Amino acid sequence: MTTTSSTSALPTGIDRDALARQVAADIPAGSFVNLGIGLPTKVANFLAPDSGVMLHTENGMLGMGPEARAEEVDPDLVNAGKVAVSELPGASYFHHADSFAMMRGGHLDICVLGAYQVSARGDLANWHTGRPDDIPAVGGAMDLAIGARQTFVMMNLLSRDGRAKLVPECTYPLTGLQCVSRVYTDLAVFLIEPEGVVVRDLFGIEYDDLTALVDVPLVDGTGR
Amino acid sequence: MTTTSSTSALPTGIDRDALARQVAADIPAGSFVNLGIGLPTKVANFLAPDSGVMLHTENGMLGMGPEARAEEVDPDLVNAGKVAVSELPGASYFHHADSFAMMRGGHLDICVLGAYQVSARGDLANWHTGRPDDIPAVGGAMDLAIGARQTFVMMNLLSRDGRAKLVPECTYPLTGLQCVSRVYTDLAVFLIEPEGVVVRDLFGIEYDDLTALVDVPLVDGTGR
Amino acid sequence: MSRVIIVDDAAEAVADTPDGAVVLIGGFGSAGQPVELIEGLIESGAKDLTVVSNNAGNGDHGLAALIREGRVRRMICSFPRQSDSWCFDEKYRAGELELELVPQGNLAERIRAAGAGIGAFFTPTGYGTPLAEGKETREIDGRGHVLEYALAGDLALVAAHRADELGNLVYRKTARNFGPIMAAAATTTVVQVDEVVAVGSIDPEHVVTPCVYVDRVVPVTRTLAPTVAAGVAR
Amino acid sequence: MSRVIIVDDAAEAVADTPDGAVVLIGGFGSAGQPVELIEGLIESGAKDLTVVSNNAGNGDHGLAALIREGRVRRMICSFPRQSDSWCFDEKYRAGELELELVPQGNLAERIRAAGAGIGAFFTPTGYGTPLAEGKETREIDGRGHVLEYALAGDLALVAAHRADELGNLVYRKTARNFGPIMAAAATTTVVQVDEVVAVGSIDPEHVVTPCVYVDRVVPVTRTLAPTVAAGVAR
Repeated sequence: MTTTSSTSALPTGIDRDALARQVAADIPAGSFVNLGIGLPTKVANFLAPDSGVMLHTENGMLGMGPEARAEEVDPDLVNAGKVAVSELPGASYFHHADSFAMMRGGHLDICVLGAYQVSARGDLANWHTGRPDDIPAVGGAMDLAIGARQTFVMMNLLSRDGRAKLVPECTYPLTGLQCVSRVYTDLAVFLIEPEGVVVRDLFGIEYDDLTALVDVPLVDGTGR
Repeated sequence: MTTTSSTSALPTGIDRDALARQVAADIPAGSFVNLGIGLPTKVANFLAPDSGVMLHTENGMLGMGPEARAEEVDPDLVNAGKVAVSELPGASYFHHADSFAMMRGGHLDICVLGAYQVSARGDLANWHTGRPDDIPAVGGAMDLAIGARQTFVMMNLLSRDGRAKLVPECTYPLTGLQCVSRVYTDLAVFLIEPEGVVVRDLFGIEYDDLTALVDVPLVDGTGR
Repeated sequence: MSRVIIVDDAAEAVADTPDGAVVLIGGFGSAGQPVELIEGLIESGAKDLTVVSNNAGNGDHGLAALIREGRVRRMICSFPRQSDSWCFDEKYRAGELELELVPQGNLAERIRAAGAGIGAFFTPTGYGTPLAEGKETREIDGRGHVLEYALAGDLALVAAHRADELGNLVYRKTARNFGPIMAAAATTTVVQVDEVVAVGSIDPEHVVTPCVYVDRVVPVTRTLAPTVAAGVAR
Repeated sequence: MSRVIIVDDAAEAVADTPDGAVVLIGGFGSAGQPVELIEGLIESGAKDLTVVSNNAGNGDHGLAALIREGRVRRMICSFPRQSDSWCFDEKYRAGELELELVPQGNLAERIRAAGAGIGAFFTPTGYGTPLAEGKETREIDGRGHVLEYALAGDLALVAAHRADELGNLVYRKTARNFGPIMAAAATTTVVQVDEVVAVGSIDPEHVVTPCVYVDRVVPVTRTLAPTVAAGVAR
């Protein structure tokens, strides 16, 4: 992969909270959703309390509530990131095989994951940098990526050195093939569709400037 | 298969209750046991109340009690034969996949089944006569036969027309290969062992008369 | 706002069943058989059905009636023949109904696999028997195994004991049987229950079927269960 | 007289663990990790262990201590690297410990398969990724699947909440995680619990692990759980 540093200053799009709000707004009421650790966790803060969205955590719970307040912390009740959480009415607990059956069997509507790279056909790389000195760890990423009916990715469009993370082919080790349906970034929302990668929303950037940043053929869907 | 009707009157061994008592006496205290429908069900009547033997029924229960008395009948609580039963303290319920996992995973110590035929190497035939006008039905027989750590068979040694049901090779459709470890019959108890078929007990018949009835090489273990 | 819908009328709950559907029907004999939903399915008029159920009906009600009405083209089950399976027996002997016989544990595991997103599995059950004929086999750890594929449904009809308003389910005793695995293995799952309770009334530790597997809940007053006959069949 | 044995001392309960054993250890991070049993295992002196656990230890207690003491030759897990996995990190980087990385759902399903007598299964998870390299694959219903084999243990160490005197178990909240499937997948299963109650005290509908899967029960007073750190890892 060659360095394709942009000639101008990097554009600034929406911030992480605004991005989480975008994702939350696209989750239909009553959906069953798994939010990956890191950035996707923020989405929970922007789900309307009456939306009836139920959160799944792969360590064996449906109906997960917000992070536990200090006095509520229970070492037996944690989320996938091992953070103490709470329980909502209507919750249920189950063992790990049942939890991943729920995921792999296609029963969750949406999962939201972070990513190192997403390819134009929806391949995902988010578990391993591939650097030889890194200790690899995959957790539930591969199960989540291929298990939910729709996999949304949340990430900054550009890496710290200014390269787009939406790529023709992933160069990082893959998490799953053709599994991502949407990519929410600070600069744009992309839909991975049979016709190609459709740009649905732009945040603080013009369409032509976006196409210059991304080495993937895009379809302008902003006017739809 | 040629008819090998015996020239003398058929011997009479022990009756069904006595046979059930024999099997019960060989079940170690604390065992987890599945009793097949029909004759094996009788074994429950001869288990000592303090033996701690726990009965499994494949329709999702461990800790099954005796048949329900009239006033106890609950349509939601039946055994594998669909007969109303009762629940003992320490019982548990689980769904069908978990119930057969328990069986197939080798967690039951003993299952006791009826049989049409058992072969000298422990093959079992007990689910289908193979007659073209019969409606085949297998139920849990194949899972039980191969699932328990030991499979005991209970049957009359001879069919109604006087042919031994312990055979060199089964002619009826098979239920499982090399799965039977013991055969309890009205005339003798047989152990299927690496060295061959060992006769452990005789009931109202001499060893030489038994060998004349059975077309399988036998090892006399009655004096052990 | 959960997506489960509480429907008062059993017929309405299954009215959209298309001809040719694969229908998973819970129950072990009469225990846990969703009789009222099956009667609704008869009312719906759906035909050419493939029915997956452990047995093939008892007496003249529920699954037996569905078969008697000629709606079932194919039965996938482990134990069709029972002392009171005369509706099935007649159709089968008349050649009006196909039968796929599956060992009970393989049937349960195939249904479980469909719900769990497992494409197929190697099981020792049935190896070397006529029910494994034509199937792929493999020796694993010195033991013969048969490859069995997942078995999914378009519709599952399940009888549970109690649902909360979100659709979380608990069952009663051995009526649990195929309910939890069938609820997870169908595109649409319709559950009849003895009662619907408020959200929060079921302890999260005690939920057997989480609400994600349930689409429609129908509260019913159970009709009298058929007499439990002794020593029938597995 | 059930065969379960109630043992007061954690070290005694695992004292017979041989060198080279495959040990399934429950827990997801600290939740459900049987810390007291692992400390007993350290006391036992057993070494060259293969440990199957979702993570590879947190802080300096329990599984982390077992690793630090050099007793683990091989880890089979999904997520070794965490902010507090320094014991593992050091041994791994020093080349003193092998790692087999398995996607979490495949890990759970392989353990479940061992307990359920399923030899192997085709799963879509991992297909086309480096973690499926060298494994048999097959397209089923248009989707790529990977063949994964059952993963059994010689010993399982599990933390449950409560046992009755027969060994029936219930768990608490997300501490349930790998407990039920590991209890079923090992030759010998040792369970630490917060309390032992009389037979009949647990409703048969609520039992999560039936007593048939449990060999030894050790009542423990839990040591203080490590601080729950925010945003560590999956």
